[in-house]
Amino acid sequence: MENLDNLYREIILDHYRSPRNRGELPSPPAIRTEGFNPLCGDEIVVYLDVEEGVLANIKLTGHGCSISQASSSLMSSAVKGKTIEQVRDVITTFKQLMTVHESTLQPSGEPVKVDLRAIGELAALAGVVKFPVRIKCAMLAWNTLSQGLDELGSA
Amino acid sequence: MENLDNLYREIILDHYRSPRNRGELPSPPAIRTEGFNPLCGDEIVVYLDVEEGVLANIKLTGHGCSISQASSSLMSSAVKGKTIEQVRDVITTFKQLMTVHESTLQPSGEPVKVDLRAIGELAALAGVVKFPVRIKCAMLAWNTLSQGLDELGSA
Amino acid sequence: MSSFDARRVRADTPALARIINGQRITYLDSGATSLPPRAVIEAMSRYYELRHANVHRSVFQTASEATATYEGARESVAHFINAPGGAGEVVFTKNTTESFNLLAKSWGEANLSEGDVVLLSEMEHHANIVPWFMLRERTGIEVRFIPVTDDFRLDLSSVDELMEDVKLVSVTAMSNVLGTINPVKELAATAHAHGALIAVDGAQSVAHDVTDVADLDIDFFAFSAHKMLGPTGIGVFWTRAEILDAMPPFLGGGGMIADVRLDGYSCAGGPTRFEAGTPPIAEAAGLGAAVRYLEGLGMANVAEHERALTGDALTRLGLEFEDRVRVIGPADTTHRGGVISLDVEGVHPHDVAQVLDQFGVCVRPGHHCAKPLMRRFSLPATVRASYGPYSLVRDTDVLIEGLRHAIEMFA
Amino acid sequence: MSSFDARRVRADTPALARIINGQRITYLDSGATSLPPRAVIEAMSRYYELRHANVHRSVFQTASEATATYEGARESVAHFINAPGGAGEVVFTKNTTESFNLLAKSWGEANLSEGDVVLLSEMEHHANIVPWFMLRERTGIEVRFIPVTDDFRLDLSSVDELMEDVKLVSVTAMSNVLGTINPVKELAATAHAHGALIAVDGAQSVAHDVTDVADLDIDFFAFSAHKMLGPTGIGVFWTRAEILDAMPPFLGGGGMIADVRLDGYSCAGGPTRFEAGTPPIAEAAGLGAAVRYLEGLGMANVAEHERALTGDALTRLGLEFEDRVRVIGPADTTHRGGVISLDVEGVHPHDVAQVLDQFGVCVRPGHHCAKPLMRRFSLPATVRASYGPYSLVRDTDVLIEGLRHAIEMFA
Ligand SMILES: Cc1ncc(COP(=O)(O)O)c(C=O)c1O
Ligand SMILES: Cc1ncc(COP(=O)(O)O)c(C=O)c1O
Repeated sequence: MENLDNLYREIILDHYRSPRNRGELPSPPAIRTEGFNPLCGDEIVVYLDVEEGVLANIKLTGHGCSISQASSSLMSSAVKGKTIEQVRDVITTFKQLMTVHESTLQPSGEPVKVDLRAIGELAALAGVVKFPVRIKCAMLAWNTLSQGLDELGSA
Repeated sequence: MENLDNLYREIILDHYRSPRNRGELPSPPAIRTEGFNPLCGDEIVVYLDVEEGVLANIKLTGHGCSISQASSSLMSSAVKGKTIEQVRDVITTFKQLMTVHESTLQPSGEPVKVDLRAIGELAALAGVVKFPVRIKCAMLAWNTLSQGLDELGSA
Repeated sequence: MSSFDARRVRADTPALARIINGQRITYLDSGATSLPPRAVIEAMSRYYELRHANVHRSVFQTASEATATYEGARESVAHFINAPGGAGEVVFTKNTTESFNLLAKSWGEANLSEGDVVLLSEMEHHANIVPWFMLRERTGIEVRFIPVTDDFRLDLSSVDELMEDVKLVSVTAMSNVLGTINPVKELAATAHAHGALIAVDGAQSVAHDVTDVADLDIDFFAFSAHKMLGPTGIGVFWTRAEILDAMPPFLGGGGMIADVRLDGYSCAGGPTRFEAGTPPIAEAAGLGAAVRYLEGLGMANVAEHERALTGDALTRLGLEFEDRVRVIGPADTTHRGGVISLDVEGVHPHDVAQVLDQFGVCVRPGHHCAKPLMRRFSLPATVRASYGPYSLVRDTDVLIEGLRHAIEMFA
Repeated sequence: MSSFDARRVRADTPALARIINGQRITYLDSGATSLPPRAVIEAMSRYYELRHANVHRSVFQTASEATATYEGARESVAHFINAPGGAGEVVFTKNTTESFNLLAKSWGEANLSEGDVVLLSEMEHHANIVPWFMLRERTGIEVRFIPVTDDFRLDLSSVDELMEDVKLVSVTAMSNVLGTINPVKELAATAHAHGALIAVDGAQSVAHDVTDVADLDIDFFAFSAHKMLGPTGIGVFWTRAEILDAMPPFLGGGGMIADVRLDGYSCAGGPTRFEAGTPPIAEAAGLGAAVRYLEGLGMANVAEHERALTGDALTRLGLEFEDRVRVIGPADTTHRGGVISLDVEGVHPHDVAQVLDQFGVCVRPGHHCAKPLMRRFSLPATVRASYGPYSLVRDTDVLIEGLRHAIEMFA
């Protein structure tokens, strides 16, 4: 069960049971972006309020497994109040965290070291990479956030 | 090579080299029927002159392997001058000859004994049944003849 | 149960010796794919080791043997489902899904037009939905659904209304989510009474009970070898000879033609018209062996065995978890097979399956390719456990232990 | 030839130990299907014995492994043909024939309309003819043929005329009857210069020489595992990602959808959009092993080995039989592979093959699914001998001995 405890760390279960930043924002002005994982049915909606280059507020709705829900809750805490540039950095770091071990499946990719201390609570999700099929659960919110920022850029 | 000699008996090679009743008949009045084996490309055309219930004349054209050619030549000799009823009997007997051993492949069919002495030269084709894929070569002319008689019946 | 012994089946099945996370595997995913016995695996290895050759069109020894193997499998399948017209009615496809596409594109496009209705049910697998939606786009047919009742059965209360303008009824013999076994024979009678034909999805039923297409009096039947202890890569499409003979070709290429000229082509007759290209020969050898193996077990015995397992599991799940675990499917074994979908309160199916994996338990979380049905019951997904002839009560024990652990973890 | 040793390949291939009519088998039918090495057979057995499960959509251990096996095969194939966009461009089908049907029905129906021309050649296999005839029936496109010269080459003398209104050129890399290797790279340049795309039938070429779809600069490529030491039941369709992404679905069902509702559906992206239903998972394991095996041999070594065999055979057939045996194909090994079609004077191909069978020689008599080509040369059939990486000069010895016997017998 050691592996399992590594996946379902207490922080993750806590964010799953009590998700942060849950809810909606009036859109517009908020940017509303939907994410969908057709394989497991997980759905997420991300609302972003951006003011003067800062992600002033973020809210999430949707449903899915503990990993996707906890990941979105952890994400919202990690990015709220940051500048868009900082948010993009966090996204990049998180994507690296999620690909470190995937590289054992796809031998082409170079493993990248991520400094776990630098990412705070997000580090709790590091155990997910040992469960390759769950990586996409963890990534759903982040991909949706990326997409929202892209829409913002092109708006 | 024993098996092979059993397949390519001297009579068969003789009928292959010097096919009997080769040629065409004016049609009408003759019945003209085409036979075709899509798998190996063998083709045959059978011309039948029927007068007062008797197969007065039969001619064949086409091309194919030694077995299909010899079988058609042997067939023409066996049925020429016979009444339609007698021709149908010969066809039935020949079909039985060709299914005796096929039954070892398809365990559902009951083997039927054919009296080899009663069928004359046709008995030379008995070796074909040991080569299941060649049975359809031997049968081509006969199936075409059957079809011709059916057309006659329905005309 | 006569000579049937699930432990013997288990001993015949190499994949059941696998150790997962330190524990013997508990395979409860036979509804997705089944684990083949050694006899099936060896039939294919032996084929490749001794007599591999392309079928038809050749005279050499191994080619004849390969052809006999391939055509022999057709005979075996015809016997297994009691095809009234024998082997000549059995078409080999790649899976159930292709069989339905063949039905929709060949028979459907030739026989259905705008205004005609194809009647499906809300519990169909996508394999028996999407091909009809695609046909609808091309021809303007209507696709209608038999509703599913709250107790997980087909709602046939207004069947006469449903049957209006229906040219084809196409339903599953057994739901791959609910376990519900549908009244196929009655539906066939209804369809025929309304001048419609009936197609049946046998993917879930064929490995778990006796199939008799003649007795059911149905018109089309589709299933996959991999769900009946056979290999991947081969499926079956069956229809009555007179229907098959009138169906236009589906895929074009070698083997399915009578002639090809620069200006056109003509088609071969029989099942080969629908088998373009080199067919799944080794897979047919495997399917033939699977059919023989299942006939050796006796399908009635298999059905009885799985019914007992299912009944036991339903009872114990109820006693153990009460309302914390809801069974999405009929509550007892009446007209119900060994597929048990679960909704665990407060634990997402993905997480349930993840925890169960730590116990070596293989179950499937998800929508099971039946999204309309999931919407009907407002569920994004379920966790599905499904039995096979090698399943034992011990498998249910481990399942229950794992579920207990999952519930505790997320409490 | 570095480390390549055909005798080692032979020792790896169990089916070559077979005794036929008292003699060791002489397998000269690799053009029809090839004999897999032990590594391929065992990859499939091991898959079924250890990790069989349905792919995608599950979290348990063996399902992840099955998925990794299946997707890993996609990676291997992408590497083997040097797909510029990697595994995401590789679609698994059931065989080359299905790949061409996919091309014609999905890409063709979406991109071609009345008046558009698809340019084939007279030496195409039915797999690359019949799907276009079927498309012609539905859309009114024109199907045009590049003629074949008397010395068995594509007649490109009036290529500009031929290219008029052409939207797609679809040709074989190597003829399965003549052995002719076509100038695919030049044809690709011509096609693109005329604003057309080019599809290539790699069924015969892929197991016998290096394939580099990026260097050839082609747009579509199709082949079958069973002709490259792999299993039956799986084929490949490759196209560039930007083309694939724009292609509408082909077969409908599970796996290829993003969502299904009672009123419609939406499709998944990538190769899975074209892989409806349970895919050939064990077959992908076998194909992956075949690719690794061939890469171990080195495709350039295989090509050199077979070229040597072919050159030797052409010379000796000429010396031995002079005009009694005519080679239907190029007379030397320039742009020519190891497929040798023979016309034996006075002996029907069926009879030649029958006599050869008594010597344990496996050759194929018939039209080889290339009837337009047979008509072009006024032949009902040929006897075809074809080499593989396990072939030896000894095989040619037995072939010649058998031919001598056949000629005597029918003299
Ligand atoms: C050139 C060519 N194309 C296509 C095919 C068809 O391959 P398959 O039968 O595997 O679909 C073949 C094999 O017979 C071939 O030789
Ligand atoms: C009821 C039902 N129909 C169809 C299918 C599709 O079978 P396959 O994936 O083998 O085509 C399945 C299996 O998932 C099924 O359970």
